[in-house]
Amino acid sequence: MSEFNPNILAFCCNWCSYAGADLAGVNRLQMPPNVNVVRVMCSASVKPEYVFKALSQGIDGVLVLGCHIGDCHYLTGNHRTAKRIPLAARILEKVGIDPKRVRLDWVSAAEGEKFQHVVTEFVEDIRKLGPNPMREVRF
Amino acid sequence: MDKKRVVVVGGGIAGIQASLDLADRGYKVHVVEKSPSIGGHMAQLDKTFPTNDCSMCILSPKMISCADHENIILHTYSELDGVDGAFPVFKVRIREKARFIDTSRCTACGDCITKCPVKVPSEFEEGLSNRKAIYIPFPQAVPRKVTIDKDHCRMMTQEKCGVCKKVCQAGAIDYDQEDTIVDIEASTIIVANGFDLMDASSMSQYGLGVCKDVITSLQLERILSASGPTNGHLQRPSDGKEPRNLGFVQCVGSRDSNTHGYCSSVCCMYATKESILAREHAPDVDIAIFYMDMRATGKGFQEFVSRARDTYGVRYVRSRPASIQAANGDSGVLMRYETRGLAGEAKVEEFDLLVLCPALIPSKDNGPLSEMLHVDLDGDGFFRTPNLAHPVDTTGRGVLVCGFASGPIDIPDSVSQASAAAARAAELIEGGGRP
Amino acid sequence: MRLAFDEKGADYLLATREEHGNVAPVLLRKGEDPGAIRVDVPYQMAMILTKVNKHVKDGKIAVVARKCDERAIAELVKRDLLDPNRLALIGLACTAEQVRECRCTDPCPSTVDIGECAEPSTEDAPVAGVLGMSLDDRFDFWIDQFRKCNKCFGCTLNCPVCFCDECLLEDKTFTPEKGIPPGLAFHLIRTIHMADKCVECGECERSCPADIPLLSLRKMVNRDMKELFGYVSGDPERRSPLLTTLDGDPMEDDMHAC
Amino acid sequence: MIKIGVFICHCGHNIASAVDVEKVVEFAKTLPGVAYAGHNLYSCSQEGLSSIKKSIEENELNRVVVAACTPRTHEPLFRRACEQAGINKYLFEFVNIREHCSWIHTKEPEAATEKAKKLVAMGVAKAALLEPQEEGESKVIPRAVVIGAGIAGLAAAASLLEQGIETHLVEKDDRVGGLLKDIAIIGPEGTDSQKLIGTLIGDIENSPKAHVHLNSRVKELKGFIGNFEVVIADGVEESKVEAGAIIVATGARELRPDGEYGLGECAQVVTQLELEKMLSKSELTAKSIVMINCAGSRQPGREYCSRICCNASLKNAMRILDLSPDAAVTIIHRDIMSCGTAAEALYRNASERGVRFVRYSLEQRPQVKTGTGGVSVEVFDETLDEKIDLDADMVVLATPLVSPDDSVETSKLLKVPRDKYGFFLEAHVKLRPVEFSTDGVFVCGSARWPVNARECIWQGQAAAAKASIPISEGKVRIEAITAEVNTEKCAACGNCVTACPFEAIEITDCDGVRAAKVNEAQCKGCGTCVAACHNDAIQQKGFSSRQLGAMIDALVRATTEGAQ
Repeated sequence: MSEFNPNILAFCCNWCSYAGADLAGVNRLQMPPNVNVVRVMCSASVKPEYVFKALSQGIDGVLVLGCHIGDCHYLTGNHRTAKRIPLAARILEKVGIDPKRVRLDWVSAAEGEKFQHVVTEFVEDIRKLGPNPMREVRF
Repeated sequence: MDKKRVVVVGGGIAGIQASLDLADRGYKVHVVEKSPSIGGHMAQLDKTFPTNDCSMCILSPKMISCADHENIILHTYSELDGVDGAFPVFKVRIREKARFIDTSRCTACGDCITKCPVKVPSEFEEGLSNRKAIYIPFPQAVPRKVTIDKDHCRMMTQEKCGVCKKVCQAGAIDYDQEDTIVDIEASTIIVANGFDLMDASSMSQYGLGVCKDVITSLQLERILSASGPTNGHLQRPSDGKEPRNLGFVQCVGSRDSNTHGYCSSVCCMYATKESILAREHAPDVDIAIFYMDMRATGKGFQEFVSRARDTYGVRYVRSRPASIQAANGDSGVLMRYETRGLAGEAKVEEFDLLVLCPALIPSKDNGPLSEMLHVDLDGDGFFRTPNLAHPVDTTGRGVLVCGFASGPIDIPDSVSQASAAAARAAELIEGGGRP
Repeated sequence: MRLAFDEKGADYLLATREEHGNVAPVLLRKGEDPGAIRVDVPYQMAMILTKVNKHVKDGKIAVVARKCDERAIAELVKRDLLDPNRLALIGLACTAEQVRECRCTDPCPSTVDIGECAEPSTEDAPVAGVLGMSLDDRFDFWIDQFRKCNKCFGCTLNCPVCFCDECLLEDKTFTPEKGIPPGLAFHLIRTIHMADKCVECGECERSCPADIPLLSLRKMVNRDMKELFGYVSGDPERRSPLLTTLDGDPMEDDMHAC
Repeated sequence: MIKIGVFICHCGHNIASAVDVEKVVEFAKTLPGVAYAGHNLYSCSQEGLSSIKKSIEENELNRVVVAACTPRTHEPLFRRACEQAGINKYLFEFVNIREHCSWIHTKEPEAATEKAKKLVAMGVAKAALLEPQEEGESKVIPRAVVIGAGIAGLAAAASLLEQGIETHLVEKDDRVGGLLKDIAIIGPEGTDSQKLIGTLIGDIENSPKAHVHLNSRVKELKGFIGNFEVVIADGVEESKVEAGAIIVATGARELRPDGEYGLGECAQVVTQLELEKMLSKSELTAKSIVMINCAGSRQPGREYCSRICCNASLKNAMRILDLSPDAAVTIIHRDIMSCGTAAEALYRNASERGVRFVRYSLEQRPQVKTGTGGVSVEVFDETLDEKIDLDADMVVLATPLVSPDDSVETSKLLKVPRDKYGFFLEAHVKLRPVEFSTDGVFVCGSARWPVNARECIWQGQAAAAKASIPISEGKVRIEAITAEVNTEKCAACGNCVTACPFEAIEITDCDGVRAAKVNEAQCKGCGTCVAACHNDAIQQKGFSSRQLGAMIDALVRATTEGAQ
């Protein structure tokens, strides 16, 4: 059987992280092709429901990226993100899903390298965790 | 007359930016571009330093906005025929050269182009490939209309052929079309007619035109371009082979008191860019850049040079070549140069392909244009801007300049200078303009 | 009765009484015959109150409330869903047996009008059990539990702090799995919705025909809320940390007519 | 009936070199709702756009997906094309397969192609659920605020005022002029800087629409393009200014690398700015002067070239020779960065006037030896290929401009990004040099990157041009990405009210029905409320939970099918 290729969903805020991802592209920073980016206006608009939905349907990991605290284009939007996503991870842990399958991080518009680093590292972590157990579960 | 009307001479990136800013500001703008399409030299570039952003990708949207803008009137394939009056009322006469095409009918389907029997070296491709006598200069041209080059069209020169007229289903061909004269009144005129590339074949020591495998940087730019003559494959002219090594010669005709004393400002960086791209297209090619000072003064430029040196293994050699001649046989180039220092020695190195970075010189139109506008040129032939408080003001009130026409600058500086020209025009129109 | 109408000066009394052998909630007007009032069967008074509120637009209502009712009411008041000025609480202390059943750590109402406070329970075997499992076992455990779910919505319908008329778990946006059982997302989403308001009344677990240990899940997440944000649902003073900034500032919040 | 058109862009080789575009097209054809799928060499070319428009009409498409580069630069272009073809521009969805795919997976064409398929599937799934939107409009307050009264800020303010736009100029110092305050002559033309500053501030103060705030700082900044609310504090009192646009011209400062090359330890070692002060007070006594360029720049940790230092050295070398023709000036440098006509001429003249140029390398930096009497500089001359000693009675360090310490606060205040050296990061380095990606906020001068006076001035004017556009228009369109409430579903729990960072939501009571209500003008479209709502009663236009949910489903589907 071929090696496990994680299927990862990423939410990037329009103003910092998505721009950071673009910068990574412009600088041709190479990274594993497992991360699929969804553009949202602010990381705070990422409903924990999306995270749960994705993981319950077998997505191997979810990445939520926003502006650094204090730099949020919407003043304090990401303050909410900073609390919702960690809680979602704790809840996953309680039902036996490794919380490392969810990662919240901050990537600014100038941090192409950081985007590359976060993506590469996250893909590696998920590889180590193996496939999402939900892939095998049929309700 | 409507004083909120501006004439912009030149449809390169500077002219385009100035026009867009003015048009968004609510002024009517007439863009006078001598070639059949706007876009200027930037349209010829493959990528732009230091981000290697695809040049056409970022330029094309602006070209199209120009064409779409309700406040912008494009006069392509046109030139200034005469300017009378003075600020705040210039009487401007624009000559729209005959394309011998009814542009309202032409759909740019290209049937005429396929059928045209006459091949002409393509200006856009820097002579590396041919266009036809009836042509669209490049795929993303704006406006997308064909033009008949009357100096090469058989119908024009020998009164025979007429194939294009036969095949054109739109009935757009009109061999009898004449130039149209458009008279307008404008309050300010912005000169943005860019630069020409110095003809380096005039300097015999560089072997351009003698050795097949000596080319100009702008030719390499086309060779590297996906939509260029080699579809982006790095090939040398003599035998179409992928070169094993590649040399860049900086300051060809610039920083040279015998030709042009000034520094063209962009060559160090585009040579660095082209060497990175060449390596991406042909990973094994070995690259050396022969330079005097590595001028990397802009945002991200030094990092860009380090990247070329450290990641792409580009050799930076501080030296000016003594002589360049064809290597044995038809292909390749022999270059003699001295390494610096007392320990310096004379060296001979063979290159499969040698790229010259010639001086970027004032447009040959600057002479007549400056006379027409009653403004001065500086010693180097660029438009003079003596007043530091108003960097885009020429010596003539209401006549502004931006981009390379004011002296050697790169694209971001041309763009900001173009916006500055737009601001200055607005100042003159709204407030009379502080002297 | 006297307590409600004379001491607390209420116009209504919301309590539970026996009728034909069943214990059900009843709203008594002042002076009405109370009948066989019973307080031994736990009932979600907060939930009943929101329903009563829709019909009884004015007058003060006295409610027989356990500590969990009191905290649930606090959550609803914070959200402008109940008017504290129209409420009078008659504190009812749970019996030791009830406290044990709920593994209740905070059984004593702020004022005890009926009964005597039992000792809060100290150990919680079910929660300890789940937390003792390895991640994989825990996963298998919950999947087996959730497989039993027949999507009857008993847990939401009887929940005192579930205030939506229409639950998003009913449509397919987040829980596309067809039919029954509803799949994992259903339970995860319900869990996070409860995270900042569950008062651990245990009604969801009692109402669940499939005996899914929902109270344990709630309790574990409430511990997380306390660890992460030092927040305890039912605290009348603090707004949910999930809605506020890191320094805990909520935005302005007032009512306007349109 | 939904009829989606999918257009995949080659972008020359930019995408096609890594992504098998034809394969992606074939895949797109199999996706639900797709009525047409095709590809273009350059979708953004006039040819590409007209082919898109053509197939919209031919195939009666009512949704459009373009898979190309980034929406951050090209979305407006394709939206306009849709409008021209008669489709509401909010029925367009952009998929990024260049920056987010071909450019970052150049070596893995197969994986890149598979990923492109997933991204397209997600885009199509969202497109199917897109709804037409109407844009709101908001007025623009005809007033600008310029932060910083250095030469760039002065030029910006002067230009705005001459264009008839009321302008507030905020300067933290007690005098205007910024770095030029201490500089007498501006090279290479040799302009009198104090005269220049005088003219500009004179013009400004003569304008009835000018408000100059000295010793002042911007303390708070709220709002968005057209409607900023700026609190200006001058230590004594605070004033609130409403403005339509903001220009950042906070400049840079000269680095003073104390301890390096004996700076701060030895009186004879000074920086160029200190030399400028001496020259303007004509206090210079030194006869033999050695200038060290790139002191603190173009080295690990501060890799950049500060652009203006070489020319400062050249200019001052010439001025020294003007003042005392018998002086000996040596410039120790790594490269002389005299770009252009005037600067290069200055370089030429300097060598003709006998200024000595010695080239050193990063590996062998000059050593300043301080002894009794004078100082001496030991340097390895690259050209002579030997170590030489230069006696001097003054050593001048050409140090780089660095971003001012308070630029961190400025960037937090305005929510605009900075690069790794702390200079402000413009919207696009090539074609949007004086704009931020935040609408209505602009940047000019050395706050963005070290630039000379001439560049500062034209950049100031450029920023003024950009700021004048919305102000002269009088209105800006509000993108239709605001939140909307489904009052049927809304339980009036107030979660959204508490969560909203802009106090744009309130609970209203319309004849007994209590529900949340969004104030369109105040809503910035962040969607924070959306994530706070428990029963999906509040949604963000263009980012509804159904749309994003569909993207997740599509990703799952694309993967499981891909696996089989």
